[in-house]
Amino acid sequence: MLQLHHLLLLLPLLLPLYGAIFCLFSWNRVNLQMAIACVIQLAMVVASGALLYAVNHEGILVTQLGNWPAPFGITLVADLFSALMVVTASITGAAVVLFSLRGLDLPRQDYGYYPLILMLQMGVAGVCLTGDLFNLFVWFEVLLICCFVMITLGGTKPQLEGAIKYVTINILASGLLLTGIGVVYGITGSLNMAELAMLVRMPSINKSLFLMASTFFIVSLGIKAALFPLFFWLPASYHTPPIAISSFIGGLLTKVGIYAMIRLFTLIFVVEQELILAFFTITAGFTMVIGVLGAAAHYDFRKILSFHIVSQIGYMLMGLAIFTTLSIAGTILFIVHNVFVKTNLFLVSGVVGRLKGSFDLKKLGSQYLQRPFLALLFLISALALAGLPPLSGFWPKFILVKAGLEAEQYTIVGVSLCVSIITLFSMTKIWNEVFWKKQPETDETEPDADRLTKALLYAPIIFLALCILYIGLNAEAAIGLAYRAAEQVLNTDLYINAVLNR
Amino acid sequence: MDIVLPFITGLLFATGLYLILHRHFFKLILGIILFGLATNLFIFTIGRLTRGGSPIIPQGSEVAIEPYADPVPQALLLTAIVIGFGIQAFAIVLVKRVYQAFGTNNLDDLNNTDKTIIPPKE
Amino acid sequence: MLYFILASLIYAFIAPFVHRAAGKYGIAVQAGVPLVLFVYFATFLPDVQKGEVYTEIYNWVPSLGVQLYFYLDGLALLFTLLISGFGTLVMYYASQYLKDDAGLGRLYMYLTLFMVAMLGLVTAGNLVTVFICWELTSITSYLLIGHTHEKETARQSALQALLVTGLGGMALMAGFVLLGIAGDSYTIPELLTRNDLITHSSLYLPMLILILLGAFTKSAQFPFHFWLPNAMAAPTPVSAYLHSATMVKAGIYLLARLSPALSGPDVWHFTLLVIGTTTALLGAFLALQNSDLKAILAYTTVSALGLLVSLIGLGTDAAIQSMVVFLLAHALYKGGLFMVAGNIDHAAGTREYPLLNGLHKQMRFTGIAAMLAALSMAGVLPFIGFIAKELLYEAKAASSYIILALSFMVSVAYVAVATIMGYRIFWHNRSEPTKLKHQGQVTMAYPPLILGICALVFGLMPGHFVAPILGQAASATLGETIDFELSLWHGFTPVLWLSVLTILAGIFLYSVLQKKREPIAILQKLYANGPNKLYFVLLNGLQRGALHLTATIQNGYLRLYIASIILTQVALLLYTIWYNSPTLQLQQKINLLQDVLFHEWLLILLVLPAIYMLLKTTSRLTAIATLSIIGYTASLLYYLFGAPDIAATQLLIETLTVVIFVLVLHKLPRFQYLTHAHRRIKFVVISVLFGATMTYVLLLVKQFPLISNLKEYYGQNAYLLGKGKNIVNVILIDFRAFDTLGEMTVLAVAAIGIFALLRLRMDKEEKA
Amino acid sequence: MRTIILATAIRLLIPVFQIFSVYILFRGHNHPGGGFIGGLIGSIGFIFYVMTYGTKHTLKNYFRVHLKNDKVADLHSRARHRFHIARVNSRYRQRVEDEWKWEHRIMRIRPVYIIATGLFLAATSGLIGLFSGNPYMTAIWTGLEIPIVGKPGTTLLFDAGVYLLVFGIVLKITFVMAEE
Repeated sequence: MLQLHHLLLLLPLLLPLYGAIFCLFSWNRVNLQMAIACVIQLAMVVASGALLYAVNHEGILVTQLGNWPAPFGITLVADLFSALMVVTASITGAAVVLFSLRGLDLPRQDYGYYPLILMLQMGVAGVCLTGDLFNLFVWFEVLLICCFVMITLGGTKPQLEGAIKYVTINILASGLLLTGIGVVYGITGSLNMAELAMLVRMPSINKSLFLMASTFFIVSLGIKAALFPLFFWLPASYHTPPIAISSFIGGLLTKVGIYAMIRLFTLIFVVEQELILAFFTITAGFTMVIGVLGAAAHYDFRKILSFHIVSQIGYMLMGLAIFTTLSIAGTILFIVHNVFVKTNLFLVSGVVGRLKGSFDLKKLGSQYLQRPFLALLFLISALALAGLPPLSGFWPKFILVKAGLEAEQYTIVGVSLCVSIITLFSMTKIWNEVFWKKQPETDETEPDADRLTKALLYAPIIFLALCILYIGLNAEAAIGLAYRAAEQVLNTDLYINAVLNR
Repeated sequence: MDIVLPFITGLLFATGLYLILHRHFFKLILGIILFGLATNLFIFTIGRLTRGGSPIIPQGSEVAIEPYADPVPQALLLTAIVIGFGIQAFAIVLVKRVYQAFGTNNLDDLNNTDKTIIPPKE
Repeated sequence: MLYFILASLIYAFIAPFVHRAAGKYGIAVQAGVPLVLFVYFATFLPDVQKGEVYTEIYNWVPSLGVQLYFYLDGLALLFTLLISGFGTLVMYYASQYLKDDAGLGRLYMYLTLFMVAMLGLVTAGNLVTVFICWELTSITSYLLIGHTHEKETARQSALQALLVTGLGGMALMAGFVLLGIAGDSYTIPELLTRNDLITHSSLYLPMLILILLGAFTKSAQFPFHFWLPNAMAAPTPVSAYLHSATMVKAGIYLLARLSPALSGPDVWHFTLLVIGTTTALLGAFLALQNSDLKAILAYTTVSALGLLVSLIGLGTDAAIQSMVVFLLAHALYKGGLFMVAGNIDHAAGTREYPLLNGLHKQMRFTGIAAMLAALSMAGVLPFIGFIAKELLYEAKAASSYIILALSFMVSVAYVAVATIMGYRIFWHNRSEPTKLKHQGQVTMAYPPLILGICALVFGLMPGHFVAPILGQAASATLGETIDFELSLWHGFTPVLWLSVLTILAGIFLYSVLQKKREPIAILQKLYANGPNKLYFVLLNGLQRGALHLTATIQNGYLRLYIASIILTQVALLLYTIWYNSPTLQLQQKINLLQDVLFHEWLLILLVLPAIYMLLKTTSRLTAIATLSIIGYTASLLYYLFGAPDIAATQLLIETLTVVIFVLVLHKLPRFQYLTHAHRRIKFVVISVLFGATMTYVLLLVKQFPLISNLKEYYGQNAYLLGKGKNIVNVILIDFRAFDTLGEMTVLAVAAIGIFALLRLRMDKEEKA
Repeated sequence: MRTIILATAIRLLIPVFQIFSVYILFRGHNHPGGGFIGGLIGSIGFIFYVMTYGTKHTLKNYFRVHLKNDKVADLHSRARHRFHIARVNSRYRQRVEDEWKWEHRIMRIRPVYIIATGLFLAATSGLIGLFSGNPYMTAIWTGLEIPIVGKPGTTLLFDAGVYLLVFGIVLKITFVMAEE
């Protein structure tokens, strides 16, 4: 009979896939697609929750696809970290799909938005759950092509312009990733991550070649995660598509890159670690600073948020660079928190943009008086982003600072704290300009929105804000989970044994 | 051939990149395609070459008989080629659309969205 | 205690609704909340006065050692009573002051939130919870200063306060973590007993600097004092509550609280003393330079905070005793004076004191309140201010006469300010009394009046009301139990004469000020270029710098992006190769050239001219043709090296690509060289570097034997288990079918994407 | 370009390509070939057709199914009614008696549906293994041996999914691009 853990590992992949298939079958019937997408998203949340529950109680879950023993077939693995990522992704997905029902224009919904977002989720789940290096590449490509299409969906000029840069750079990244996988196979003759992890810890392995192979992954995953000298595509493209789209990819995708980096650089590329980690530390510092300065420089709601994505990636990398259980836990928590917060901020900007018809801070204003509730929701997310207590952003920041100081990495901690002040500054810039300032005179009248529209626009924002508050206030649950996830990530024997069934 | 193919691969990488660095759209596309081709060759070459012996189990045998080429890079390559095709096709169409929308074939004309403009000092 | 605090926290969020629902009588609820808290905390008085400490511990985040640890000793209780007591008065005052303000409901919310944060701060026994409350007060302060948010200055001041205190907050966080590492605990009571461990830790100095940075920014010590006067953009109730009585004292509280753990080394005492005294003098001086009542009060607050810091810095028994008394005295009179200033502003529409005259007839109660507070401030018998000053002088005299002289100067300035506040505005009838916009409201005079009366009563009977609790507070600060007695009258001591002298000198100073109103020009100029200017220069610099940096990095040129990515990759590769890599034995490989067969050479000879053509051609068709030649050659190569499946796929895909090219690109213009020659050379260098590196990597990897279990396993089992003889195909649809599923998804999405890209054109629709 | 010879040749070629592509699909398990190559070959005929005749014509000729529906439902038995309709539709080129009784419906086969079917087949072929208690995509074999096809099993279903998908995608892309 059907075995539950086989199913649990697959549901996050199969649900969106079938959802997308059914959406394709009901092409031209948008309402049906909406219904399918909503149902699937809900099911995803439940399924991924169940997966997290199961992993939390039974340890790492593994299914060998096709019933082929480990290094020969493809393995799906869920440890706490990957399950957490899947849960985060599905919750975000649910919120965004709910928002899209009214937050996205009809023509775009007509041209395959729902199958795309579902397949995107499948890609995310695939990257998080796979235990095979080449399979990782495949799911990254799924993600990528979905992003390409979603960014260009609608084909307006700014979109196309951003897309050209996005597409070119990311194709390059895929090429490098593939090359890197080739090199790894050329050295070891294996693709299974657990087996690679085992091989790399053997004395017979050629460490310097492995170090060389790792650079391909640093660069290609670094591009996907938007690290310092590689992030250019992100600010060029993320603000161009409609909010429903940029909120999802902006909130989630770079974190998937970071996830892959953490996974690979804790599991496989553990040769010459001091060198790699020193490089990460420097990169993390630059990424934070450059990103946040970009945010400080701009006066467009979405551009500020885009640059902040870069900046926050620096924090996540910092946790990896410190490389203690605590710091990895901080990074994991940071990822979860950041996905929610960033998505929510984008959604808020979407509501403002939709109701006021602009994203330029200089043209907006008076929202504090007109929409105090939205202001509160924004404030929760913005302050959480800046890491103010007791919201969700505080804990990971605190953990990272603590881990950094304990590991005596004073410089990077100092940089991160200064960056968080500038983050606060740029968030208050939005607050000052959009909410507090008096609205400059414009001749545009506000488009009216009916009650249902408003409810559907607000509901996901409220939901995510509650998530943020929950993580912040009931921090023990989140931190405990993140800490155990980090322990699992660093205790690679667990992973290897689970996959190779030793 | 083991010695020559790496050089050809390198040459293709270089040519692809060189074309990508140009401003012209069409060269960008050519570059992307060449770059993909180079990546594929890279994978193929790194899996050690075997002349002839394709990874097909001969008639009457139940297991493959040496010498046969390593089927793993081939399978990876097949997947990669197909994925690459999908993405390249999309890129080609994208370039066309960009050309239609902007009426230019110069990439440098496309920096309205992400160029940071410094406002004059007040 | 948790429930009381939580309930008020929750109440804070429904405060605006209560305000809206209850209308006029809502104030009973609004002020009732702090009152209940005040009463609740007052019930602890008997126990705490006996020297007992009330604790209440809940686990919050045990994995980080964070607890909701309520720790109520004398020091904490003193602050809680101040905060909740003041809170009650301020709520009431706000309801009168902002009667017609639309934002009153929200103001209640923020005030209550602030109060809860403040209570949490002073009762917290865990560093992390202290920090959390600390940041909450910063945020609420930001929101409160920006109450009149449509004014540019209010927004700027709010931001300034937030950034300055936020910077301190960040430093404090790092400092707390270091303290936690050095003291091996985040629990304050434990840390207090580990003075030795902490002060001898190698982390002591950085920790101290960071914690002091936090405390000094919050308590507006030089050179971070500038935000406080600017924060007067807030409505007066807020200024009275946050910026004189409570929030700014958070830094003082922190210093006092951690004093037993941190004091000892000279650097602690010296820094506090120097910074505190500097601030005290500077504040006093600046107060006299201003004519805006709220600004004057703000600067004297800065000055008073400086005195408090310097007293903690002295650290003697006497100094700490005088610190706690002065703290209380200051809170009482300064809060009252702020409300008085607010009343005047409300009624007269101005806060410039030279414009105000003889108001006592129109605002009698306010006048009386002002007088009471001013007398306390001036340190006149029998107010508590007098006791505070006596103790201050005693403590300072015991340490050094220079410090005493400086304190004397500060006190003289206070007397002058008190004269202005308590006498000049109300009772000085030089000319016609100022016309008021409306009569002074009696209701608004009650809160300052109550505070003034308190100052009097506490002064008259210090032993009854305040001495026990102040004694406990002082003991907590010192870390040891001390005898503490307060009395109004000490007899005719030198200190008394000094007090009298202070008052006389102050009145003299006042009369000088009345005649000569021009501020001292040079100092004024010097100050104009002080920290406040520096703040704005830094902020603007940050923005300009960020703009220029971003413009350089995010410059919009795709080729530069790509070049930087590729160069990063190449640099990393070269570094790792240089770092510790086996050398490439190319020599031995050259022989392999002989193995290359004739038809293989032919293929190579086909590729090279094709690449050359591709680079040189100006015709699109030629380019497509040459590209497909390269593709077909690759396909042939695949076939020759045992990969018929790939060969077929490559062949078909190449054809399909050509078809797409023809279908899509036939309308594109001619291909021109758009790139300049010198730039092309740069590109050539980068490209060749990259290509060469990749070749090197490839050769290097191929130098070592590849042992692949996979090949063997697939060869053995493809037919037996996978039931197919084409191993590649079996891998694709069975062993690694999941890859293929992903690949299919990619294709499907690409098809949708191409369809949408070509069909959906939102630009057009928008135009139409 | 649109010569009669070419046009006729292409018309003839389409079924040839189709049959050949299916052959490639089946033989893929033991010889070079398989779903992907098969799907590409199968669509090549249509590509040429589209390039010669244009999208509209192609769609009209090959991607419309004419269905006939009996407006007057036979009340005796639903099954019989269905069977009746199916029988009429299976040889729709014949004229049906009492034409007035029949409602003509044109069903368009969109390439999207082909794509979706392909994905569905591929995804579902794995489910069979899953529900028999094994991991997803565990191959299940029928145990038969059919010439050309070899041993049919779920993997063949998977490959057929690939075939359909590739076929649909090439069609989709060609149609859209040719319309430009």
